Amino acid sequence: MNDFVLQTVTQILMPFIQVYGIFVVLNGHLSPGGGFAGGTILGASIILYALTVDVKAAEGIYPDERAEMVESASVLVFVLLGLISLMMGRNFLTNIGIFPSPETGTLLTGGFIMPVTLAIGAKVASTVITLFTHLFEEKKS
Amino acid sequence: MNHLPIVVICTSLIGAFASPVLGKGRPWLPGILARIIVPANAVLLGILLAHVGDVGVFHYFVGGWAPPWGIALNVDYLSLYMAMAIHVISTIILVFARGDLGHEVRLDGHRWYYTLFLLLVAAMTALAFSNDFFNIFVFTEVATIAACALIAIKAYRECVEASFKYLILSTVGSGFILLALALLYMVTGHFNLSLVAGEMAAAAEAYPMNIMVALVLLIVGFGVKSAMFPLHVWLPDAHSSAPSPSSAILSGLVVKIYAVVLIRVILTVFGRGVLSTAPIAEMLLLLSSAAIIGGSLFALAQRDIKRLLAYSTVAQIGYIYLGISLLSESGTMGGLVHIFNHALMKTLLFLAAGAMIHQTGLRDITKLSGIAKKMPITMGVFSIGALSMVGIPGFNGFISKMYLATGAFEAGKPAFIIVILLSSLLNGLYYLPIVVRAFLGAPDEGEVFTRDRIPLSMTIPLVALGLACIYFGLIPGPLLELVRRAAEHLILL
Amino acid sequence: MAEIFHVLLLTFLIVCAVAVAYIRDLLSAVILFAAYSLVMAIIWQQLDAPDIAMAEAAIGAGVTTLLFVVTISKTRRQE
Amino acid sequence: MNIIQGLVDNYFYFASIVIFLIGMHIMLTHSNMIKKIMGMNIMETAIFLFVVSIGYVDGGSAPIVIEGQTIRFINPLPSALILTGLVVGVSLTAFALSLVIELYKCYGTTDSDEIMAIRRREQ
Repeated sequence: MNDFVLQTVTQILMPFIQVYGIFVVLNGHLSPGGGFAGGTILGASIILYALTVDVKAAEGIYPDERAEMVESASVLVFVLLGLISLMMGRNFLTNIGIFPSPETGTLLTGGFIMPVTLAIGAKVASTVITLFTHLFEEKKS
Repeated sequence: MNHLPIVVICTSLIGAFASPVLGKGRPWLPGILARIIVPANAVLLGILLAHVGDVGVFHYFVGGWAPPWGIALNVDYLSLYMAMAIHVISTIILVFARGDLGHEVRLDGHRWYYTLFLLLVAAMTALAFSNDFFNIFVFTEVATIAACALIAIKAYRECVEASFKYLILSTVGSGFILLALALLYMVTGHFNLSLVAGEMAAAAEAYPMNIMVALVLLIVGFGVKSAMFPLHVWLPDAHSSAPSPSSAILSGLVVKIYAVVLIRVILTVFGRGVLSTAPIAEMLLLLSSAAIIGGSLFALAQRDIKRLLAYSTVAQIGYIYLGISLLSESGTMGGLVHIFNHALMKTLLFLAAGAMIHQTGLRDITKLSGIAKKMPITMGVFSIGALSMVGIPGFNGFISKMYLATGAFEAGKPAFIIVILLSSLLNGLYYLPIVVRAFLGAPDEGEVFTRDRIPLSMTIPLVALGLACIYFGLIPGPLLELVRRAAEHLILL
Repeated sequence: MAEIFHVLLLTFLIVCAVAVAYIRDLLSAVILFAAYSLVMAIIWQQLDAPDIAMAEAAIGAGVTTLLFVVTISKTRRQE
Repeated sequence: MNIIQGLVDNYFYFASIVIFLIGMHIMLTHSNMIKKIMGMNIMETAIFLFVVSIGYVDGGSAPIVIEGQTIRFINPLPSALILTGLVVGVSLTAFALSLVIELYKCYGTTDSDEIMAIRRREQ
């Protein structure tokens, strides 16, 4: 799609969409949203770029190997975080206060929830992009 | 010790998501990983079983939150029995897959195959342990997607089509399950099975309609997924077109875990009180009788060997539901023990069929005459499986049929003994000709069977399964003891 | 007042769903489906479930629609 | 009259059931597979609407804790269930669509009736 207006607007909007996505992911434990919604917004920004500007360039930003890596690693992070509490003698995924002095409404609270949300965000963003590229190209899914 | 159930689920998950990364460029590695993880988990479950024998059944609270806030795992004999069955059978299938997978799935797809396989094992184990409707819903979906993908991975068009059919019908089933959960949540205010069971009597008094609709929706939803008789239309296509190891796990384990979840929900959450207000158990009895007879009759008409086995699964699921809905102790035991016995037999038959297809490329049972001369071991264990299916004394199929018949007698419904006998006759009618033709028939002209032996990694699982069928037919004591405890747990509530 | 708004939104949903059922052009049906999802997101905001509203706006109206459009571009547009 | 009054009072339930039936109708009567998947999505969202409206409390607010306030929250558990359901729904949709593309490559059509006809002709 070689529409100048579309391309320019996309390029201007992309950083804002991504910052918003990261905000939603980071504030998952404080406000609505979280890993899933934020990850989708992040992924959608890349898809928008791929659709309006250039599919090949978007693939250069996020190649397939990296996507596979991120998808596996984020799930492993989730499970391993749960197993940390197991090693400390507590039940699976028990919330261990890794952030000191929790104060309602500040970012560094909620123990495991923020790292877990980050992992989910990475997983969802990368999955959304992979779904799109795999459907878009004549590739084995 | 108490953490073992979650460790088992997590190691499978870790294996599942590590294999695409590890298998990049090293297609053999994920298979080895899976063949280490699943048997190790089976050992861990054995330790857990011994531990439960010492301290009794318990609930495990994920995140340290007791219900109603947290998710609870239910570590009792039923869940342990199912988890053990899943891991033991999966181990054997994985060993078989080492030899067989290469010719059904392309090499670069192997890492994804093992990812899906381990994901399916993890989801099924979680379903066996879950004591929470939320968890049950999530893992039902995970298992469904993994199972659909395991069918479609072969990339033949029959597989893709079967997978699509399965996916659409399962989605309707999941929708019904979700609706049922919503209705239950509406009147009880909980998702935890034990807490819902506690509220059930009062809720059934106040909102009988909600409870009844939820019960029916659950039966239909899980019925679609576990191929209960009129809802089985997706099964023959899906199970016959999948790669043989996938067919074995789908037919041997996946449909049963949904049946077990449904049984657990019906008997422990709804309980006898609700069941007695409407003829639910009688309807299930009729449906399962229809499944036993209908599935066998359909199987009789098949010529494709894997399709025949798939229709036979429809009939055998009927046995499980028949045993449970008799609501007597022997009947429940018969249904439960048939889960493991049928898993052994059907895995054996599917794997043997897979070995035959691997060597000859033939799926038509009429063309397999004389094959026993070329593949004596494979055909020998196939015969063990077939005889066990028919229910010859000395094989494990006999044990479950005996308990089912006793259960029908105990429940005062001897009519169902006739159903069991009739189905044994029908089983004989479609299994024995294959065996007879294979051993006594002369090979068709123009059909030249290659003399290649199938690899050792395929023979060993087949022989192990055949020996297990005979072992559990002759010495069923320890298995029956475990099943008795599981059944007591179900029937007491 | 809120009730009237809710009823309007729900009516829109039903109309969209019926239209999806009867339109033969798949691309138009997908666009209608996107509108349906967006109205669904508003309904969820009205039902005080903001996290589902966000997820639905991003997923239902965004990603699902895109996946449908890509699939239609790979296959046939007419039913 | 009672029934109508009940429908008017619970208009969210009523609407969700209507949408559920429309979705199911699309799924069952259309032979085009993409339409079927759309029907599947509509059916799912109808169930989600039903579940969320169960958890809705009139006059409650979204469950976000703000220091020093105690107000009536709506029940967050159905919302969490539905969020999971959305995730599942989109993955099912994506998987089904990839299967549709695969089938289109094999048969050259996205219509399940035509695929059946092709298979019958080949047998």
